[in-house]
Amino acid sequence: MTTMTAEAVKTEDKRLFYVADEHEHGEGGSTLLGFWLYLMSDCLVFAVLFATYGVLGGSYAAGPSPRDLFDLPLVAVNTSMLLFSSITYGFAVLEMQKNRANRMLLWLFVTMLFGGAFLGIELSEFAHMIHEGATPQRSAFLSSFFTLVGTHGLHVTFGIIWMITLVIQVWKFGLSEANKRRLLCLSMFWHFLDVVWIGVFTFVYLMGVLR
Amino acid sequence: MSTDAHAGHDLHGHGGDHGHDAGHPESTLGGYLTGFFLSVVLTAIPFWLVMSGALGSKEATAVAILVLGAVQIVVHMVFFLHMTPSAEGGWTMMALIFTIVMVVITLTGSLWVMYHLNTNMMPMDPSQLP
Amino acid sequence: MKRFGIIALLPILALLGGCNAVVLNPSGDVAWQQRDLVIISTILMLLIIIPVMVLTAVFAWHYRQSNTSARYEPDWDHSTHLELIIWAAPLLIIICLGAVTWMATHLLDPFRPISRTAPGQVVTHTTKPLNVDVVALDWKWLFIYPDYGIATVNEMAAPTDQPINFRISASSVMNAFYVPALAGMVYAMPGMQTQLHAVINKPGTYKGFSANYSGAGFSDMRFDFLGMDSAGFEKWVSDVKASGGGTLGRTEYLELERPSESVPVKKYASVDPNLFNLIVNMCVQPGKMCMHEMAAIDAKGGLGLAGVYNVLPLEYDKYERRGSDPVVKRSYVASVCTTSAPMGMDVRAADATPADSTPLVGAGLPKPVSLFQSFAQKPSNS
Amino acid sequence: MFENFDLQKAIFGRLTLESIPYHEPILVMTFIGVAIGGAVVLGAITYFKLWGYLWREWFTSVDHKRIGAMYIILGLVMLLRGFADAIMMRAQQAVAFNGNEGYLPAHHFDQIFTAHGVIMIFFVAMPLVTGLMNFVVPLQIGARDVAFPFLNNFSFWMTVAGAMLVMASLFVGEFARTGWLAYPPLSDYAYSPDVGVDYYIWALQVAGVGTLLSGVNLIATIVKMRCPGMTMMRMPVFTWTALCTNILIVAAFPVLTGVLALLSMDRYVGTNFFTNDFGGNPMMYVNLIWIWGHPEVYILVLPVFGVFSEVTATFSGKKLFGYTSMVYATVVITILSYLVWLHHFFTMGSGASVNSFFGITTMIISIPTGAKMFNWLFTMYRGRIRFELPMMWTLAFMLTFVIGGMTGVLLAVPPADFVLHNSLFLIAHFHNVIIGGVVFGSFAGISYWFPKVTGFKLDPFWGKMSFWFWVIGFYFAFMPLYVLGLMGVTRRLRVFDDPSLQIWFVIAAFGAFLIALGIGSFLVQLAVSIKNREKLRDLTGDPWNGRTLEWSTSSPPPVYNFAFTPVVYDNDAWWDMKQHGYKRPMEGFKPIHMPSNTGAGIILAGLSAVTAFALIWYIWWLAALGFVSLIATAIGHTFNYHRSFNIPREQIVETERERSQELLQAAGA
Repeated sequence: MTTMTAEAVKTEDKRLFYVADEHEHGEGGSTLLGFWLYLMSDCLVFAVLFATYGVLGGSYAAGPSPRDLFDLPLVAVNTSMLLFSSITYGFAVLEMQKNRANRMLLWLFVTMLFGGAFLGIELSEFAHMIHEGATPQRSAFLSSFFTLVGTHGLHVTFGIIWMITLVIQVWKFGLSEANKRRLLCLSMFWHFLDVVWIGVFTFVYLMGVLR
Repeated sequence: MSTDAHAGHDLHGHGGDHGHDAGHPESTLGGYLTGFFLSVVLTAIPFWLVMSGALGSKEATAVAILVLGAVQIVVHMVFFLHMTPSAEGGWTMMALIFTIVMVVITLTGSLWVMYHLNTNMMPMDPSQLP
Repeated sequence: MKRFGIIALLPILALLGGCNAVVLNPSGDVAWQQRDLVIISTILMLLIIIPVMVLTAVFAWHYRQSNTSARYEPDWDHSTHLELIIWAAPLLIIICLGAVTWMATHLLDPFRPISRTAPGQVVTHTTKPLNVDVVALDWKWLFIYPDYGIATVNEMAAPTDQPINFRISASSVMNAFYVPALAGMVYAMPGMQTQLHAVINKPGTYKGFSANYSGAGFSDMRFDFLGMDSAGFEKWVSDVKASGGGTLGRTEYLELERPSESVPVKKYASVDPNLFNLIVNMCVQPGKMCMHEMAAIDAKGGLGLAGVYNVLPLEYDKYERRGSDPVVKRSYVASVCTTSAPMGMDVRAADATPADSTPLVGAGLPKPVSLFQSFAQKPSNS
Repeated sequence: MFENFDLQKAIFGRLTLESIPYHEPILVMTFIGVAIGGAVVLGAITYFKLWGYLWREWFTSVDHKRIGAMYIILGLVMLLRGFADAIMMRAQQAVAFNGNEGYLPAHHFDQIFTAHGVIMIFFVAMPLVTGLMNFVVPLQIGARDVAFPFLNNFSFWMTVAGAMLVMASLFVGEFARTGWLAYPPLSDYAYSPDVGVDYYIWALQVAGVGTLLSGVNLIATIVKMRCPGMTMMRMPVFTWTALCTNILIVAAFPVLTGVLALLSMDRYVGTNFFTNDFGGNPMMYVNLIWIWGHPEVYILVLPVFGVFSEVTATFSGKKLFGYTSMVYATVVITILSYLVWLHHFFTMGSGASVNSFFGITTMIISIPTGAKMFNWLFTMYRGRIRFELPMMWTLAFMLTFVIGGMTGVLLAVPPADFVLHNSLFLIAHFHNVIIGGVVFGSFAGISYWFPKVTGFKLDPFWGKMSFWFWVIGFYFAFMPLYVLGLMGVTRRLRVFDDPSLQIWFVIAAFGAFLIALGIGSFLVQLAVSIKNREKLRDLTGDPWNGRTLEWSTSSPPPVYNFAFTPVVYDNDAWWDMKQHGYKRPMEGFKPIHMPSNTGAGIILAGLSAVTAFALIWYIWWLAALGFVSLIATAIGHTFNYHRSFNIPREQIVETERERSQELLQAAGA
């Protein structure tokens, strides 16, 4: 620090302590970083759920185990739905960068369809399990399974609600800066859910059937 | 660990303005398609491994699918989430690394602690009984 | 600042004066070693704490604004030597303390059988320990002496200089078993078994209690721990046997474990030898599946979809005992082939239902109704 | 199915007239007191026609300075509630001997210690430190507001909503009777079927959302909005500690959210995470909640470390000694605080290897903390120390905190913890660090930045009264608890059988009484200062001869903080400016773009509170309605495109001219 001060004294008269000609900077410069930080905190919510599943996932309470319940081909189909929705969202972002609002909306719509299909498959899987008596109340394993997978599903649901909101926004106000920023945030959210799903199908479904 | 890295890294400050330059990197069609192709492959292999039991031993399959899962996460991070060390002045990457550290601590810490608690205290072994 | 310093010291002086600070003057060898550790660590830390406190006072006084003769260097903000000392001094102390901690933690682990009953008194293979099984109930303590076949409530005795092996569990919620004069505390948790190994060296009556809050009757959840010479202990055992307290079997236990406060000392002349294991495995009530059985089934991959409705043997009677209803009413299958007659007991579920089911709800609140029940309830008003 | 339909239950859930504890005289008196007090306040606001002003200028404000001030007011109000609980406990424990049951039945006493802990941590300490960070950080980094001003307003009101829920539990239903961390199985539905734990869960969930978002907000602010020249290693230490604190918030609070969500699943849906049967594992809850719980302690204490750094440097008239090591110490503490959680349950039985690992990592934290202590010490060395109120609090902290630190390390030695855990020694320890650290630090911060917030200093006489009452009261209240802990007395006991303990409890109660006088003196200090505000006026904006940027602007700062964004060359930026002949720019002003106020935050938080209340009382229709309105309002808010405005040039010119006059007046006086 001392050398810095000495150097500073020499250049003293050149020092300007304020920005004289400040140019206007747009809003939302921090939004993407802020949203990323939120996603990181969401990661930790999932970490808690994964840890709980890791600890309780073997407590079947003399009830069914993953092998009795999980239908891997169905999970594979479900996974592909999410993957397709990812790439279609990617296409939407590409159209957005080219400022083609209508095409963007089309891809967003396709993404919603895939997202909806994912949710539908997941709900039917849950319904099937509950119908067979494997309810979340049956054992600690099922409690943690339903909660972990259900929380992911809840995120997808909110993603779709958000997507609908953005469709209306873009339809009404066009691809404004604010809407582009929101689309990019949702893009992060959507791809983030993919990443969580990789953890789910690896750690819950595949490892569960292996166990 | 990650935060002290910022300390050295960011010595030049943000000079004048706040992240005009360091926004979201432009996405490309090629990037998305590569990512998609890789993740399809990386999803298909573990499903196939488990459903066919091709590797024989459970342990080997488990390790293989965990590794493939980790690789796929990296693929998604790079091609879909556009993680680069330079985005947002490195702060997103920093946050990610920090989060990974925290997630690892939470997961492994919990599993380690709970394993010890359970083996010490939970009735597990039937031979405990007279 | 002077005034301040003196006031800060007052309570410490009072502390040094000593009262019956049982933690600093315990009567069991384990607690004694733990006390030594408290003192050693404190002294190690005082090595750095006292200079810091003195320097704080001295600097604050010497460099006060009105003392213009003191040196003033407004830009002095770095000294590599000082910084080295600043980081190194606490580091050295922590290295010492860490080494002490590592050894002491392993040596004084409550799960580890003690290797000496007093300094120099090594425990040999021939030393026969006293086994005591402790159960924290709502809100009293049950002590089972498997070697003598007796049990007591809210009173425990042990012969001096003989290792005591505790196995500790609880019936409903978490408690902590703590006799400060004897050894450190260990949690007592339902469905789990913790251990404590200790020894009492001086005869006397010591206090024991729960150190983890467990509900309304927690404050009165105390017992007397009696340290006795071996003759006295034998006499105490025969007194218990002669007390005419009857047998503590499964039915009696289920009655005993119901919540009650400020329970007087009770003595049982005999006890079901299997009782503690049943308590730990939460299958005292006949017809319940024992935890270890469940663990064994789970280790083999559960009972599959066939076991889905097999929930009656799994549910503890907790709701009834606290006066609440389960969040979800389950459908039951009364029996299932794989777990018939667990542990060779005949299934007499109906007989074992405790008689008194007075609800324990708070402050005039009605019995709560849950999400899944609210529409299925019988109308109370309309 | 409709013959079973119960209309009253459908409409009111489990809320009945019986839920209002009118048969408990203490609560009825409290209610009457609160009702009268509330009526007086509301009446006064109505009489003076302040509602419009409060709504426009404060409740809907997105100005970080006002939100910061409101956080601190919230913290102080809740301090009164939390302290009322404390003094009731002290009184009960001082009399409940020799068969005397005291005046509190178990049902009431158990709620009181739970509420005391929850309120003091979540609704006193958290708002105080968040308020300080909110107010100070943007000023210190030369920014005009935080990164997300609306979110800031929303976070604040979510914290208020959580506090309101806890307060509501006093008069409608009851609070949890489980201890402040609500360990299952006791907190599970089977053993606590009443609304208490639900109040606990939802109050913390609602407030937790606010805390988390405010954490995200402040990180983004510090990362993105520093003024030119302010590199990471030129940030004031308070900003550094704020950054690390908020990183901890963002990393720790999700864990709390997660674990409480699991507990509420157990309670509402009947899952088996933490139950005794069906494979549940209550130890997992203990494990998870402490993964949040330990970093939480550092979330509270790191910002006040920052306060003490600022105060020590300012009042010693000296650069902070060892800035770099201070920063690294903060960062190291941030990381390490994640690796120590098990020391809160050494006695649970995880065995020697796990215990010693966590014991030793805990001890390692004391190394950077010790380094900080030495840094403050050597900042005073060769300084010119002015014993103003903030500095007095700092010295009291340094002398008190080392004792708490020492007992903390002692508790980190597992075998020592076996005899001290859950005892009053532990209680004395954490009050020693939380009062000696967080509370003293908050008071130091409040008295240090008060002139910046309001434009006038706090009255020194009553401040010193408050200081001495607090400090002496603290020693009287908590040193006896150390002694009692060594006598083997555990926490949360309502009655005692050993009469020899009574004297210590009486001394502790006396100490609590002194602290009450301290709090009273603080309130008098506020009143006297407001009355004498003209005499205490700070015209310079720099009443303490400060070192960091917040002192370069007027007191209180204009809504835009800085007419021109500052450029800094040193980590004591304002000191450096003063040394190098900084001249305030007088011309060339431009319109400043600022965010507009919005009522969306308070509405969203209100809806959250309603939803939470409905969930607590099983009023399902209201919960559904509240939740749907919540989502709808949030979506509706995205359609609000009137989020900012320009402060016209003339207004800035006028404000800056007034500032020049004040400066002239100050120079003349």
